[in-house]
Amino acid sequence: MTIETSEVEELGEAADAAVPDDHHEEDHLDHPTPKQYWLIALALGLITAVEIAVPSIDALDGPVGVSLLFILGGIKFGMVVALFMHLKFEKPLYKMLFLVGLAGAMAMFIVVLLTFQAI
Amino acid sequence: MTTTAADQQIIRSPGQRGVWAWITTVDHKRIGLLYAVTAAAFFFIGGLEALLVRTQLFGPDLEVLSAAAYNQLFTMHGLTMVFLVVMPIAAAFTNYFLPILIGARDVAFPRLNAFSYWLFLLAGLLIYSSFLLGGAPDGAWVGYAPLSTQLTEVVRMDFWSIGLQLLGVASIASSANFIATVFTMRAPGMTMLRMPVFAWMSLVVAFLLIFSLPSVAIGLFQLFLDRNYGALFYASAAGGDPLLWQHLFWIFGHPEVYVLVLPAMGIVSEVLPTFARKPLFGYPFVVFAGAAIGFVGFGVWSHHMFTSGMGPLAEAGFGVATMIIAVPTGVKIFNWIGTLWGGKIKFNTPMLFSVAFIAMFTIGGLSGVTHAVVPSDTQQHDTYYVVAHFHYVLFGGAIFGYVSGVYYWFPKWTGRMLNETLGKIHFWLALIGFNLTFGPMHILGLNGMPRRTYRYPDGLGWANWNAVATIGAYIILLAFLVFAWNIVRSHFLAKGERVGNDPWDGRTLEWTIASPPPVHNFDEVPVVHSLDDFWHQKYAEDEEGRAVRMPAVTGGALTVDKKTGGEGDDDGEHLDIHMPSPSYYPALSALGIATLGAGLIYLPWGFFAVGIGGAIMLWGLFGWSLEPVTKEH
Amino acid sequence: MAPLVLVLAACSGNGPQSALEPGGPIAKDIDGLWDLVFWLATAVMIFVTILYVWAIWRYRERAGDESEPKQAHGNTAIEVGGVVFSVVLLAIISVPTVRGLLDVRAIPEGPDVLQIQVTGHQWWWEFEYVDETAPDGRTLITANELHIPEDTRVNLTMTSADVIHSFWVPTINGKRDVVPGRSSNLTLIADDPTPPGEPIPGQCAEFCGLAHADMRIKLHVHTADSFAAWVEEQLAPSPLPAEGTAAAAGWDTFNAVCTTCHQVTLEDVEGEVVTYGPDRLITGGDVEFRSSFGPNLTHLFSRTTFGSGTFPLDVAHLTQWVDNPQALKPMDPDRNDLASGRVLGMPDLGLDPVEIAQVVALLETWK
Amino acid sequence: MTDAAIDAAHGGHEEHHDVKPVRKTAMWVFLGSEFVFFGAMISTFLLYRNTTNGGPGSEIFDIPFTSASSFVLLMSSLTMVLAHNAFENKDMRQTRVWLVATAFLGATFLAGQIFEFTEFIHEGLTLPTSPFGSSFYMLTGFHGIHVAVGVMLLTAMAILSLSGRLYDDRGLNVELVGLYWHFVDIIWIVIFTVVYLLQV
Repeated sequence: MTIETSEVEELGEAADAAVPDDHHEEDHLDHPTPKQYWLIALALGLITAVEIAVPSIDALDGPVGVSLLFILGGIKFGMVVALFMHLKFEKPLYKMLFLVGLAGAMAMFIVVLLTFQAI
Repeated sequence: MTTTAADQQIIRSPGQRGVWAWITTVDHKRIGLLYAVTAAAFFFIGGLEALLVRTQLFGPDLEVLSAAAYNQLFTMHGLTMVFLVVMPIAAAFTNYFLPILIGARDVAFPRLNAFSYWLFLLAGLLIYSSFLLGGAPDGAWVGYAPLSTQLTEVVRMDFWSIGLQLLGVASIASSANFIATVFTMRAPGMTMLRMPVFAWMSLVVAFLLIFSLPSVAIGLFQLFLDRNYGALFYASAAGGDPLLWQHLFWIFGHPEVYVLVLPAMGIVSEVLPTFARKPLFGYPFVVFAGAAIGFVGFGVWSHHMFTSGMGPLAEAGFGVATMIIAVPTGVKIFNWIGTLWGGKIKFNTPMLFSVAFIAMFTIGGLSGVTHAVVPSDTQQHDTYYVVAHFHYVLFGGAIFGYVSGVYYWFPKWTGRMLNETLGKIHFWLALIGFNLTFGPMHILGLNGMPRRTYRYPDGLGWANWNAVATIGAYIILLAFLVFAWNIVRSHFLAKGERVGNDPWDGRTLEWTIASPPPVHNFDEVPVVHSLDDFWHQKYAEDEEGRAVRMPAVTGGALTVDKKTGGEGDDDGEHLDIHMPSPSYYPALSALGIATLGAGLIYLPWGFFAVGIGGAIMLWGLFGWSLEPVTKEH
Repeated sequence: MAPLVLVLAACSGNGPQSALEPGGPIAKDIDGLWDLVFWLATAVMIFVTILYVWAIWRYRERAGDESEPKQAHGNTAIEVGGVVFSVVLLAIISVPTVRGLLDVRAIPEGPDVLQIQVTGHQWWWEFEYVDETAPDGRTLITANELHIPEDTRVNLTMTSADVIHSFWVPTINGKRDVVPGRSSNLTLIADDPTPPGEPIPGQCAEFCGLAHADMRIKLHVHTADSFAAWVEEQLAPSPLPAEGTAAAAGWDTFNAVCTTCHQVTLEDVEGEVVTYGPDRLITGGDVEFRSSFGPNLTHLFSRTTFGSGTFPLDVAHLTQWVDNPQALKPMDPDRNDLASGRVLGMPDLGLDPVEIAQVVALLETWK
Repeated sequence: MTDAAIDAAHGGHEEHHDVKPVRKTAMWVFLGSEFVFFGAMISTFLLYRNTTNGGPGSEIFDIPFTSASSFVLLMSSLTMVLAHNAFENKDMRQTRVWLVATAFLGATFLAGQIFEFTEFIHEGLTLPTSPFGSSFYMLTGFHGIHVAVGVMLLTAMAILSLSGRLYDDRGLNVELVGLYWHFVDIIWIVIFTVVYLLQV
């Protein structure tokens, strides 16, 4: 997954922003406070509790439960990445690096599993 | 080089001599040269293997080599040329020139860079030590399971899996390094779209490696566990599926092809404008096309598996995706022709190789399109037609491109030119030998000759073309002996013509600095105003758009006259540049990891080596993270 | 380069294992597709070559010319045009590609389809004609030489007993991998019968280890009548040799040594039919394949070759083979492990010359 | 690792720049590539999820137990981010406390994993049992190795902080190790969902 052609301009800007010359202090902007971190952790714990409950609820058997688990897992994933890893507040370059890896790996391996008729 | 004054200021003394200086170097230029020399050595070994293979195939049913020896030699030829020659020669150019081309003094992580080299070298030596330890890997470079997991009591394929794993670690480290370098170390004004195409292609390659190598790493771990710990990933009797390996391998293996060829395309994109005395035609399109080739290259891996039974839907999808690759490739070719169009082309040796690159690569590209036609590919797959195709891409393509780069940048490396006459002899021998060797293989493949066969019977119409191909291979040997002599003569016998900074009237930043460059590359970090900045310092355009030479400007690095050369632009009076100090920890860490890997091959008693290697590795890594980057005064 | 390739292609005799000499409708379709792509690629090549050579020739540096060239930076219209042009060309070949792909991959069905199960072994082929049964229920099993009737759809269902192989007879169809644990299909349709003793050659196309080069295939195409005769002949058992002959002495050795791996179906003087040798089942996906460890030797001397189509079947070669098989074909029998089903070739049996002659005499009786 | 390289790029006499982008860029690149690494293992597991070769399958999972250890790992992300926060506020004592807490939670998770593996081996699921077993142990094992490396890094940092050698501009710094640690956590979020909860 290299850079999509249409993204190159954007990427250039992102990269330029990363040149140490520019005195970006954005690292320290808008981070959550410790109190907020505790609240985020609480939310993560609650979502986990719901996740654990899902397989034991008969009404949620089959595709509904599966999608629910994926959605809940996705929310947890996103919260940790965006807030604990601060990616929400980071330079577009880092977002690009991370998301290209994530999306690329998912796309490739979903195709692999499709060729095995495994999903 | 008159850097004496600067030497006293620069803490890491460039005057260090001897082996120790090379082992501890963290200078990207020295590391680049190490890559180049190592790759050259492996190139001759890999070439020798190819010659033995070709000799065996000279006629029907010859008995030059046994089947066992043949299988080891063709496997090692493939492994060597891909992982120990073309990748490192690309790494050599990238190491040496990427920082200079973007106006940096070194890569982002100089010690990590040294670590990558040493791990690469030790992994290569580890793989080759198998020849002395009971036989080299013999399962082809792709190591298809379950053939590669079949004989667990024979360690040959363990050398292959561990060696590749180590090479992968080295490549991931250097790729992360190059990506960080490009994104954070560019000189002021060097925007992404002012970067030379070679720098762009290096960036694309680094992305390709970083996102493809982990896939084969997992595959190799699985093979290793199957072979040594009874895991069942590829054991069909237990429900394992051998096709999984092919997916994990080719998710890496196909981008790998672009890893091998894109830097060569970058070099050609630097050489053509220089010798046509025109800017690269359609620079943004060439850059986008390179990135697009890399991007689409991740979606076509299964075209190596058209006969394996994935189902028609997947085959159709991957076939069409493969055809799409032809579009950006075509864009590149037409822009290169556009660069030549209306130029004033000087046919020096670097240019000859670049021109041949385009022609040979076009043939390889077009035969590649025929593979995308799935039914047709079921005839061509695993035949000499494929062998012909990828040699047109990787030899007539990549290697010609890198040879072009050697002739082009040799004066920058050594301060001396390579001999033009010898260069032209090399070129014509290489071109003729190459086409004699690989041209007939198209016909052999279409006429039904499978690859990886140690002998063939008479009566199938293959004998004559095989003989021609073998003769061609010896001509290639001759060509590269001339090349080697040219390098020895010019540099080691000091008979090459001495040149200044800018022998070719170049366009990019490397020609603004001394040949060879000082340790810190730039006395003053350049401020870049445009693509081909150096050219625009030297030439303006008149109303018709023709280049007009400007009077030499004074001041800084740009007081360079192409006739006299600016030897010693380094006045270094008040330089206070801190380059990173030499360190033996990267080499030590690499040694530890390689020892650990070697131990894994000979389990269980290899645990001894695993322990020692692990201890050395930890020592190296701790020393590395605790030592200061530059020595205190 | 393109003209050179063309000339090379034109003046080469293609040979009996060439994809360019199709002998059946499927190979002809593939060849037609190849022709389309080849000529399109050649046209592109010629076009590019003309542009390229012209640019190189016209714009070379000439002595005495001190002028500098115009600094053209690019032309978006040309770029877009080039992209559109190449996309159109690719669309032209992608349509027949997909259509041809579906044709090639279609598995033939119907009562007139000849069903053959193929098992790839290191390094030989085993063929079972599942619908051709003897009165006692035996199916027809043979090795390395495949016999099919002309103008008939033949469906190969294939798997492997060990590593990945690939079944390939280029003049009839493209190749298809033979993967352990999976079954794959390949359709064969041949236009014309082959002359007796001149089968169509093919071979394994996926690297499968030591003797990959010697894992060859011979395809005999019959008329309907001669195919029926061949089936009848093959289904009949070979004779158990009469007492007191050299062949009978050979049978004692054979039964003691060779039946460890090889199957043979024999009829004794009382008319009792017995199949000697190992019988095992290999699963390939959902399909089960009957197999043994070495080629079935019933009617061995009805074949033209042995050693997987590598050596002519005559007494001299066979004697050499029984004496020391690895001298003829590279194999690794020291690592055979029949218990786990791993067979890497025929071992040196350690027979003395008399025994060898007796065994060969026996084999000669199995015509 | 290389402030010198940055220095080098700008000449030593220029002002000292923020050096983090170099390292952070490399770290995000590394994490991006780790997705392919784990993606390959997760898809292998999905492929072999039901290939039990006659051995035990996913029915032997002890969901309540694994839920507890998942929760432990999730909370270690909280302590990690608090450590980073304290470090940003130059509160070394707090930083050390949270680093040690994170390492402790990580070690607890590892202990749980070792216990789980032991149980599974008792129930007859080993690496050579089945493709299911092979892919399960490989996936969770490699994740465990990542956690173990993280615990080692956290411990090393806690020790370094005692002598006041916990710098912002070293390869081994709180922010980078934090990124790595959170990454290991999000991979576990995926593994927990895909491997344990999705027992179809």
